[in-house]
Amino acid sequence: MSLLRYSAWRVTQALPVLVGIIAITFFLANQIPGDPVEIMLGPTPAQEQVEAIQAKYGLDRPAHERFITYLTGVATGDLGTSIYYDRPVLEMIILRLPVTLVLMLSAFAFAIITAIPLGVISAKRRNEPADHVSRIVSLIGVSTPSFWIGLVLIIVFAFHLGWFPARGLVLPWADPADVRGAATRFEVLRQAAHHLFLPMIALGTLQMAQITRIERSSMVDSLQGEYVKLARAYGVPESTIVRKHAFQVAQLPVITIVGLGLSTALGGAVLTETVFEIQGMGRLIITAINNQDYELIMGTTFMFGVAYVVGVIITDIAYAYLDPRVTYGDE
Amino acid sequence: MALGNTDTDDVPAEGADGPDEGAGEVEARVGMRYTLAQVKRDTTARIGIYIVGFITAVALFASIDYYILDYAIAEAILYDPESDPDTVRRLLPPFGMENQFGQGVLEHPLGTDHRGRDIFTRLLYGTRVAMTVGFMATTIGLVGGTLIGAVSGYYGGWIDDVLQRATETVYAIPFLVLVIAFMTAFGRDLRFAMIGVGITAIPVFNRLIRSRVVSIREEDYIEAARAAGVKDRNIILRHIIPNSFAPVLVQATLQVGVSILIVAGLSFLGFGAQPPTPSWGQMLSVSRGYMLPAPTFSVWPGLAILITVVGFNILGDGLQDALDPRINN
Amino acid sequence: MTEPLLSVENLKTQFFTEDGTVRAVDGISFDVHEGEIVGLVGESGAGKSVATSSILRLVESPGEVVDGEITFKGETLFGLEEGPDGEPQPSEEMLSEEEMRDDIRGNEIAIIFQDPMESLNPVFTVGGQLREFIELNRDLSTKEAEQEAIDMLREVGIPDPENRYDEYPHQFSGGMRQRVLIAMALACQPDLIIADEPTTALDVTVEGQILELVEELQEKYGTAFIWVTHDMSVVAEICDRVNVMYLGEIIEQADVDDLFYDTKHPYTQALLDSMPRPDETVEELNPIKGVMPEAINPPSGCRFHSRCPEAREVCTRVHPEPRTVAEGAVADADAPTEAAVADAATDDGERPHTVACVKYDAFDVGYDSSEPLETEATGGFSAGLTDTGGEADD
Amino acid sequence: MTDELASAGDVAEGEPLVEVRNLKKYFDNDSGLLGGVDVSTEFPFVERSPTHVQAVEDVSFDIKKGETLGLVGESGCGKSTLARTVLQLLESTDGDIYFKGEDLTELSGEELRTKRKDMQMIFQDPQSSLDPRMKVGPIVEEPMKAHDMLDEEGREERAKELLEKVGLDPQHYNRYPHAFSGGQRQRVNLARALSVNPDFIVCDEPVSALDVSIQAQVLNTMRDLQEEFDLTYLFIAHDLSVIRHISDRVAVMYLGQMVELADKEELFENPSHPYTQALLDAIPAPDPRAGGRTAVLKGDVPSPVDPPSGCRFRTRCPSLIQPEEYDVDDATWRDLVEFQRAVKRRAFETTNREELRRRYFDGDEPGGEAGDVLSEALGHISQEEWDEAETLLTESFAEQSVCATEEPAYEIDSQYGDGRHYAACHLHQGIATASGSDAGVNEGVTSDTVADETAEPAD
Repeated sequence: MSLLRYSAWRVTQALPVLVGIIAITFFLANQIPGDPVEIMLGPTPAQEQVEAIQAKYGLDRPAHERFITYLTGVATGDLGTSIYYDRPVLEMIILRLPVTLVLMLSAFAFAIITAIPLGVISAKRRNEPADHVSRIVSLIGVSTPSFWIGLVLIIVFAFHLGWFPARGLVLPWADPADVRGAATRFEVLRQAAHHLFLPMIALGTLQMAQITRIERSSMVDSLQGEYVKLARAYGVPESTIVRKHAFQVAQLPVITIVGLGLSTALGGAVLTETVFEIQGMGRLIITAINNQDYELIMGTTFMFGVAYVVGVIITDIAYAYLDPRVTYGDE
Repeated sequence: MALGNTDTDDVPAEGADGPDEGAGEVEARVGMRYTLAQVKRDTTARIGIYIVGFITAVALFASIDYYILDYAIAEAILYDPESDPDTVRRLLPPFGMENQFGQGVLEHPLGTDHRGRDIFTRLLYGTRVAMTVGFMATTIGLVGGTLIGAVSGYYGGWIDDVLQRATETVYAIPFLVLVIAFMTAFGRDLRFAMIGVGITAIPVFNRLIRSRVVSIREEDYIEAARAAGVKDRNIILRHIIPNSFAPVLVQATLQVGVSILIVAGLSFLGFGAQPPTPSWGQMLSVSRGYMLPAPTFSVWPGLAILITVVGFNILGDGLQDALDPRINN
Repeated sequence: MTEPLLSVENLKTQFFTEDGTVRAVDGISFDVHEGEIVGLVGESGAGKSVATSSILRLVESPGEVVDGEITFKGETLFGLEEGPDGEPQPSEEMLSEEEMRDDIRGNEIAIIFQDPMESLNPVFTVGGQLREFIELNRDLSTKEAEQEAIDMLREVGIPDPENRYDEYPHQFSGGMRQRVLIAMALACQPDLIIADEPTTALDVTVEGQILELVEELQEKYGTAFIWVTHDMSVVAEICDRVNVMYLGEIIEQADVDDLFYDTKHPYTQALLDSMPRPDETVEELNPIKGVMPEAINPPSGCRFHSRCPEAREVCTRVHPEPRTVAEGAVADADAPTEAAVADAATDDGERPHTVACVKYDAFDVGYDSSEPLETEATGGFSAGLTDTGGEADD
Repeated sequence: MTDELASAGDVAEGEPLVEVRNLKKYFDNDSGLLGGVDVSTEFPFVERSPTHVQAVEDVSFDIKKGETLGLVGESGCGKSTLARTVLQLLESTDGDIYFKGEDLTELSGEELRTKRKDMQMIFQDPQSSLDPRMKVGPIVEEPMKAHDMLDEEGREERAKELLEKVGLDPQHYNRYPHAFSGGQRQRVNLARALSVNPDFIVCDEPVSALDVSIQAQVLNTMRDLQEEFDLTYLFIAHDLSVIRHISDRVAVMYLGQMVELADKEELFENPSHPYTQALLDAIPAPDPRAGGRTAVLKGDVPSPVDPPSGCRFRTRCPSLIQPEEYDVDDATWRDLVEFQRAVKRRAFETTNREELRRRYFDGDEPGGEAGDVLSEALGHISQEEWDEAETLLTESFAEQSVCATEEPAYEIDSQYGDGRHYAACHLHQGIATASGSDAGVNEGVTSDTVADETAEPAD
């Protein structure tokens, strides 16, 4: 199987999961007590008004019919209309999704860039001081709530030291005209990085810690592989062994963990966006829930699911790329 | 540092070669007694036990004080302006407290919150919520995940496929979003938080149990039991479950920590324990409004969460080392 | 006689574990001459593999070479001298770690491991791995090394080597992978190849292919081999000279024909008697009684005495060092004349036949007058089978 | 104890206890909801292409009461699968298995479970065949418990007795398996299998994980027990020495099929299938003065997903039979076959006709029809058209042979003893006493037992 066909095959496999996500959110949204119409029109609306609204959003029809309608809608790219904002859900998401993606990607970049060296050093210098430090860092990393890290960072770096802003985010591709205090593209980028720094660390710490742990144990295993012994027996320098022979094999479990970490990180984004008052997908879904805006709830949850599934497929393909056994295996 | 000696997982079976390598070494150490002895020998695991034991004791104390004594002890020790002076007075004599009205024996060691309540007391009470939710959610995840994983792994085929797609779907929705949606649908109270977090733990245990079952099912001793004519039910009860126990125990320990983190996050967003029930996440949520004037207000509940979760994590790591069949002295 | 290629003197390797010191290799000595195949044979736990990794100084923690001297073509691979504080320290002549890596491992001494499935890195192409080792150990450019790798693959019988060069290990069968490992060893043009149970994991027909190939290539390149195995049949087929190991010691050392036809040590004899044979129907097997004791706590005196059918009281006290009991060609009283005839045919009749067993006159410790011992081996059918590893648990 | 254990079976000594007829076992490569679904580049972009491994293909044989039938073959030849299928631990794809006359393939789950009392199994890996979390006593008692034998005390007593019988100390009843060495664990396995007093035990490579000296101990014990408890063994091994020692009759498997079956002495002294011959030739003997091997089998075993037609061994067979349409001498024919296989394996790189002629045909190309084909193929090769050359040679030579067109199954005369000798090789076409190809019954063969009506292996 070629890599391309393998990828296509993975995408096909993901479809049932997406339908499942819609089913779950549809069911949950349906369960939400309270009448959205009431929220829109106040406690004593006129009967005609209610009926008009219900007809507009299809609320007068039975649940299974609405589910089918919704499903076909999703298939054609229509996620419905937000009751509260009275705007298409998709439009709202397109507005907010990039913010969350920027946050997520930078957090993962931070996590991977710090975790891999930490894990490798830890494995190579097992039971030496460097290893202990790295293990304590990762232990604390997996044990600390991300939002608390955010709060502490804000107190220290924003309030006391004043190095970074405490709230908000600037998108790197924003129009300089819309960004206060920025006249040039470079200024915008600088501000974006400036704003991004604290939330990135708050969100990325957990991932960093998890990846360090798995990188360490995976490297330890790999360094004991028979092929490493063989390389030593053929006089390959220790640095090459670590960098090449042991390293690539050791990345396979790491990739899996990165893929699984996406779900946690997306959830963490909700908290990070709250702490840093960033208007991303996380805030959107909290607002939607508070307003019982169930079209929006379904839409955003679905997008979270899509983001996760896409991420997992990418990691799967990366795995297949690194491990020849996956794609050539069934020949 | 204590982390030092946890790392015995990879001493290779040297000194032996040939087909019968290291007979009697791999899988050599079994049985509850051995496990406990091993855990006790492991410094890291011991620290984990102390932390978890301490937090559990505090949680028990807080529960007794809450349900049976109606806050009496806490208030006797630490003054709380919102408490009812009568209760305090009623309970004072047996405890031999000198103070007559309201004032606790200790000043506020960690200060008071925005409403003048003692932070230390509220932290102590927070353990109750954290531990209850942690244990209950883990139990729900464990039971649900074990059932699904065992059925899935043992029967295989389309049952496996359907169940695995379903749990994958649950996993695909970020934990926090799923629990929030769940609580919005069913009610913003602690019970639903527990159930919600429990549901998110199901895929984790399912994945673990299923892979265990699938690999144990291939072991020769399972086939030997089948060849001997042992009933399926007995094979599951007597061979598969006992042999899956170790990694599940480790995961469950870690999962308590994870659940505590998730519930703290929920409370922070206003979906966890509702006021006035003290919970760490909710304290953090409130503290956001006072970050400038009272930064320490944010620090204490966070540290409480950190220490508790660290406790569970190192206990889990220690157990893993102790139960690892690869350990070979 | 010429200088040996490799000379191992009194090598001791120990593992320092929580339960105590495991003396995996306990004072073994043997030589390997140019172009010969020397067998290192023994059952599991005999210390064969540890001995070979000690030669390349590749013993991993908690193991350590603690004593002995290893010389290879005049260079000291391992040697100790007394330090200023009286403690032994690495001698001056001993090669540094860098020298071992750059000049010895791969270039001069190559190794083939037992498990061809695990020895190749799964994420790199077979050719790439081969090329890397060639580049490292011979002064060839990448291009030349690649050509050499392809030629070598063809040489060891890999069909269609140009295309298979770019394939991954999982696309090769077990036998083919073992061929790749042989190609790897040969391509570096070493003078000595250590083959650690290279055919144990393979099927008989594949084993046959590999043995045939090795014999052919050995003739062509004249490389010396240390062939580690537990299989006496393989020894008989491929080795020139054999060292029999038991519990970390070499208990018998002889030319292959002497070993089989003029067997001296009771253990070697027992091993041969316990084997079923493919070429004749053996009605009754004579197993060696009991199990091998643990290396952590070996029996006193002769380590084999607890299982030896000829053990006497003196065997529990006296620890025999290997001694020459017969020059290669000397026909002993219990050696059939045909052995002597065959010996004459072997090229080197001068190599001594050494044995570590006190029953021979060379030891003169009063074996004959000693009381026969009641051991497991002299007991009944089930005796002794109970007295084993389980003890550690109580 | 011996009385209690005396065989309760209704099959007389020497009668077939187990009769396997045309047994097939296929494995699906893909399973599950989306298994076997593949993405394609054409509409509808998804296709289902299930493949299966033909692990056991049409195997028939008997196992007589009280004997040891050795089953030998290389890894992946299907011997373990066959053993498990005979015991119905794996569901058979097709064929029948009669145990004491009852067809196991038609029994329901519970009926089969009850039947397991009479047929037990011993596994290869002494490490993993005992539950590490169970003590030895309960392990031995488990089968008795499953079949409601005796009461608690009786079971314990019997377990201890059995431990002693297999050469262990009954005091070890309360120990965990890890406290035992490999050989001892294999003895525990024996005790467990014996606990329910079975008639038939399948031994799947029971000694191959053990050291030589321990191997002999276990083999001796197994023999003693067979005598004492009147057991019938199906003994699987890849080691011909062990097979020669323990078996009464020996069956040889190659790529899922049985290629030869005969009495031990007959099989080892008069091997009649080229594969058996190659196998025997390949094993080294513990004797430095033994002659070297004559010819080594080349190439790898083909994939069981798409096995060769006719005789499955034909792609590696040194004695491939010449098709009738060619008329070259035997030596030239062997050269042609050799060359065809060399092309298939791309074993050489030169395209020089002269050199190839020298290397494979002593400088002399054969004439006639075969020569024409060869000439054309050499032409292709000089053009670097490897695939064309391969196809041409394979289609003209290898696939024209009777070995490729017909499945062989013959009975030949035994030269040692008077047992039957089955050899699935077309070389015996002319001299065979009976052709097994019409399956089922054939009575033209003498046998010890007059009542022996069922056939020896046949397809």
